Amino acid sequence: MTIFGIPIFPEQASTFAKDVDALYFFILATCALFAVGVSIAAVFFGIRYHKQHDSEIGARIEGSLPLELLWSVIPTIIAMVMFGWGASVFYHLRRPPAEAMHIYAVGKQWMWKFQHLEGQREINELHIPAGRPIKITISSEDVLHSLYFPAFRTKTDAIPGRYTELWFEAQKPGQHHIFCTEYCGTNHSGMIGTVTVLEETQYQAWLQGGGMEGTLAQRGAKLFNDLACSTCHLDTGQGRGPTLKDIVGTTVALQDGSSAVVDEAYLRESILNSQAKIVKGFQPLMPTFQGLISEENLVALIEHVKSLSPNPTTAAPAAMPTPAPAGEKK
Amino acid sequence: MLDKLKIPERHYLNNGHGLASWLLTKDHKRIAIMYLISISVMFFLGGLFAVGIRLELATPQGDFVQADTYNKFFTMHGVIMVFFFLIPSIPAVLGNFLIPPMIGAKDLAFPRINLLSLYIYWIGGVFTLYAMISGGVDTGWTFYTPYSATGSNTNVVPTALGIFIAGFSSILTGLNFIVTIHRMRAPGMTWFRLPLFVWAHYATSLVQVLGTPVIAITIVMLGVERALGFGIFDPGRGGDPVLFQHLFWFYSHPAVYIMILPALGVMSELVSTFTKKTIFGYSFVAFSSLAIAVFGFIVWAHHMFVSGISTYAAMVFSFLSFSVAIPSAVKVFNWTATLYKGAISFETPMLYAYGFMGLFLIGGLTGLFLATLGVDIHLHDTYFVVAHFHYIMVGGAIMGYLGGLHFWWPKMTGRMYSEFFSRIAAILVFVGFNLTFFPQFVVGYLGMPRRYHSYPDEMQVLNVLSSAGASVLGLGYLLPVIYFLWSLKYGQVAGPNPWGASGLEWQTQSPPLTENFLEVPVVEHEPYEYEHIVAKEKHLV
Amino acid sequence: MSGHVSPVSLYITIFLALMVLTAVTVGAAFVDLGQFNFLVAMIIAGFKASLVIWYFMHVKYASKLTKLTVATGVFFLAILLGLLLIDYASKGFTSMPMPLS
Amino acid sequence: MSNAVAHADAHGHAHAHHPALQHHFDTMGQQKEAAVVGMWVFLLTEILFFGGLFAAYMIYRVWYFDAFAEASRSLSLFWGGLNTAVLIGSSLTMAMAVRGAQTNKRAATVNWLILTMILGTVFLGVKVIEYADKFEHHHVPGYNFQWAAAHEAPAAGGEHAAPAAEGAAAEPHRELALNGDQLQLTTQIYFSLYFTMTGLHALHMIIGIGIMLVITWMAWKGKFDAEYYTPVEMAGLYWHFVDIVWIFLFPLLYLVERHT
Repeated sequence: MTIFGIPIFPEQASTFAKDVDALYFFILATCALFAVGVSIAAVFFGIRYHKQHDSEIGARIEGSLPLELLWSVIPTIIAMVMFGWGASVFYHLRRPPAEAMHIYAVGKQWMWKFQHLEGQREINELHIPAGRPIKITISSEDVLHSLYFPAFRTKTDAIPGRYTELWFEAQKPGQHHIFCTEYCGTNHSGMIGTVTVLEETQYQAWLQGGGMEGTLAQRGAKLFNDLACSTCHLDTGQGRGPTLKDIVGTTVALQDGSSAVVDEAYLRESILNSQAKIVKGFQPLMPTFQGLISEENLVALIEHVKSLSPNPTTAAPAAMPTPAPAGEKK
Repeated sequence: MLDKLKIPERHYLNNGHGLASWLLTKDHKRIAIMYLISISVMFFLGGLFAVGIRLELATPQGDFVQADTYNKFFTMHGVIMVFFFLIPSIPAVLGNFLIPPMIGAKDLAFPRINLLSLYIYWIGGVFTLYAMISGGVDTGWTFYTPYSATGSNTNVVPTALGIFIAGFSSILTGLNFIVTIHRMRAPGMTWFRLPLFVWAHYATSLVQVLGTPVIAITIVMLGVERALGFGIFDPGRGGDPVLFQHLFWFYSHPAVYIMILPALGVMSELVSTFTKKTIFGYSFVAFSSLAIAVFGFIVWAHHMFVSGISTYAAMVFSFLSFSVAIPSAVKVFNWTATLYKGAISFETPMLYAYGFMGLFLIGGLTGLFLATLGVDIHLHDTYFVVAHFHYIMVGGAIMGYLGGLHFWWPKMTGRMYSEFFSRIAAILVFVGFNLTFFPQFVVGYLGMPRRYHSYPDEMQVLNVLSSAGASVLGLGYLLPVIYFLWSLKYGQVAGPNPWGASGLEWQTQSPPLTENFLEVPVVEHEPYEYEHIVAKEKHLV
Repeated sequence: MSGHVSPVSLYITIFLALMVLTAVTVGAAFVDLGQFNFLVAMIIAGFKASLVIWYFMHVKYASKLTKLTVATGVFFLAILLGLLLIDYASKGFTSMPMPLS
Repeated sequence: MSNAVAHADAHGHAHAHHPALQHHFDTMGQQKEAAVVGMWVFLLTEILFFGGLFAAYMIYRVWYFDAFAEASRSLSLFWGGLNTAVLIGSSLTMAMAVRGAQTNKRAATVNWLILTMILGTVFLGVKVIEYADKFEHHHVPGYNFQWAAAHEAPAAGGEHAAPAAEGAAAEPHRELALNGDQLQLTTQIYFSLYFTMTGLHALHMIIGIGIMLVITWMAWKGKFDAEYYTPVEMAGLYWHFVDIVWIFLFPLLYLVERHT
């Protein structure tokens, strides 16, 4: 729902979103009733009993027990109604149906890694079928995170060393936000993504590795961002990974003292098995992408890195204009 | 009637001059003035970080500062505002100054401990400022492990030490008030003749004394884990980060009642004085303060509904959390009932009182959303929560603090401030506050998470509205500094009782003597009786 | 005016009682009571603590307010431990899944 | 805290009241009562301060009972028991010191106070011995903590002559639910709590002995009499509290499971 183009209410994308919103509006209505009632009473008394002359004093009213009981008991009853309704919605939110489709999510400092049972793995991206309940089992590799789908009205913390879970059922196709809502360090606000709800048939097609559009290097650039490589490999080199600007063809010193020429084989190995050759002065933080990206995505990524070195000392001249700087946000 | 009044020759301000007479004073009033200056400095420091936050959030990409600088901004904003402004503000300034004269005592029970509390506050402040200057800390004011123990490489230990030390300042103030209120009331001052300001501070002191030690030990455990490599909360060695949250919130939820209860006490005084009428349901309002203090200790896990506590525990804490809402509602209803058939006048303190009632009402009621389990799953750690607690702390505690300051300024300094500018400031604060924080409710329900320096584009308009409101609010806070300082020199002489108030502190000269009363007062009247006040004024004039 | 002066004999008996109770608690630890070891140890420790509070710290002769203060401390400690247990017990005290299990 | 430091200010008041009566109190009774209540409110905060540690101990003891049992067995029951006796003794001597001040016997007060301080120092000495033993066995978390070594110790136990009383790995154990690697991790939680609890307790002992030094000096200067002995009583209350903390720490840390 939007006013003058400004969204003021989130989409109800999951089945229980409307239950949460109904409860929200009930509480909103009762609170508005109380707030308006008290405000009107206060303003009216303020005007009606305004002090006429200086030494006037108010009437001597000590209090009244029935009135006190009235505005203690009634709020208690309303509070119990709110509690009961809230508890039932919560109970529904926290009990995933047995036949729910299972997805694993792992929070790692500043990216969400989703693992489908069929083997497909995604970073900061989640493709799910509409109309089927989905249970996500969440854990964390380092600090506390919290997987939050505003459009589905549900979130759960990711605790290192323990599994927590949430479930939802998306009603119709669409794209919605994924946020991390438990403060987790420098790039906490970059730990976001989009969940794409697809029709059942589209989802099956996607599972088989759907096609991508645009030139190889441009697709590589998009993948470079989607897979959150940009969060560590900054052009300035200050990131947690080495800069990838103008490195093709050069030799880099490695942690174990040896050195290696940066060519396609080196790039391919560093992506698939990132622990093999660690550049001197960097931590072995990079996740391995083995089985995470298909062959053509791998080639697209390598093309993108090559396009970052417009005049490589050895390899073939790059034809592509350098894409937008790697660090921009989606 | 105030024409030919003069500042009395002898009072606590000119009873001894020079730095030593201030730094080594045992007079609770001078300690209160030093606290006033210290927390005002801390308030504007915290405010600067708030300005940084609002500027950063004016644009979706968040390009005013880098991500980690922004993280340090909101962490320092939180730490300074919570531990160095809100918790000490009303108890240490107004409570310190007014509780002895209100109950007819010469001073607090332990004057030297009162001074020690001030020095401990300063030392804690120095530690936190050192941490701020030498690189800041970026864990958020909640210091959740494992990020604060192993993840962050910023000054966590110095800041934690600063808060640990400042906690003792809060404990000592609470201890002083409890013993004073129990053992040093003037003859005739029974418990049910105590002003409600004193009841509220008694309840606050209970919370300060019972809650603060638990965060002290939590900080010790965090410091020991981070500095010495111990493994109490370390998940790698089987520790439980959720246990840290339990121990942290066991203090930090009652801490929000340390911040709001004194303001509720100030409110009862303002509403009664400016309606010239006794408080409606005195004993209910008094006991509601105690109820808030005690219930505050059994509700803490409503901050942890999504952080891995069991479904059963979430339901128990959600049920208990509603028990705290009832006493707050009772207070608001009793204030409204006090207005009925009163002789209401709208001087500045009353404007702040009206503003407080409106904002505290919204703040309190939005708490119901967060206590309700079904909605809290969606709202936890979003800007809805930020708006809720700012409505309570800024709309409640700061409006109450400013209302109290404007009400007792003539008693503390003997001079009146300019009524015109102070009314403008009150309205500015009210309008600026609502413009700043109401949009945050909406953007919160949209799902904008807390502590984000960049957000999706569609949420920009609401954030820009909020940033605009923040500048109006900032201006509203600057004005009082100006006309208060101006009033010290040029303010009209206030005389003992400019507002015709009924408290015992209004029956001595202003500014009061060092020993508050020439001879120990004997109390015969009920707390809020204005009949004999007016009679005395007629006899005076 | 001065507080209650207890006879030296009272102090000696309390001291001996504490020493005996220490021996008892050590002895009890060597007896396999299963679940109740912890409970027995805490009951003995609690009893020893109340002896010290009641007689050594003169709370027996102190004002009602002092007694109330002692009770408040214990009550709020019970709130902390009790409500904490509500969460951990309802999770069946399952510990963190050990990485190497 | 220093509120137990003597209330008697140097310049005695001229009027008939006892020199130690503060200006803002009406009678000595009111002043002493305020001091007692104030001290107990402070001890309230100490109860909750150590309460936070007990809460953490309670949860982890249930979670990793075997680690706690094994680690607790590695503590020497002899030193623990001796320390408990020493501290209960110092409680007695402290009570006698307060009684001495109440009955206006200056020499007795000073002697009992000195005896209390001696016992307190003995307690700290025993703690130093125990800590040294922990460092020697690498049982200090964060300081190359090795638990597994203690298991192999029976085999290699012969040659390194650990003091006989140190029963780390001698007795036979029952079947454990946690294997060696898990013990290496979870016993670190026990020892983290052990060092935090006993370390804080020892720090409170040191503060207590510091306070008693000041009180002894004041008693020696004859500042106390039957009418005004509040500082001695406050030091007594503080000391008895520190003893009560140890009364709970001893069974919690040393007697987790001694009966296998």
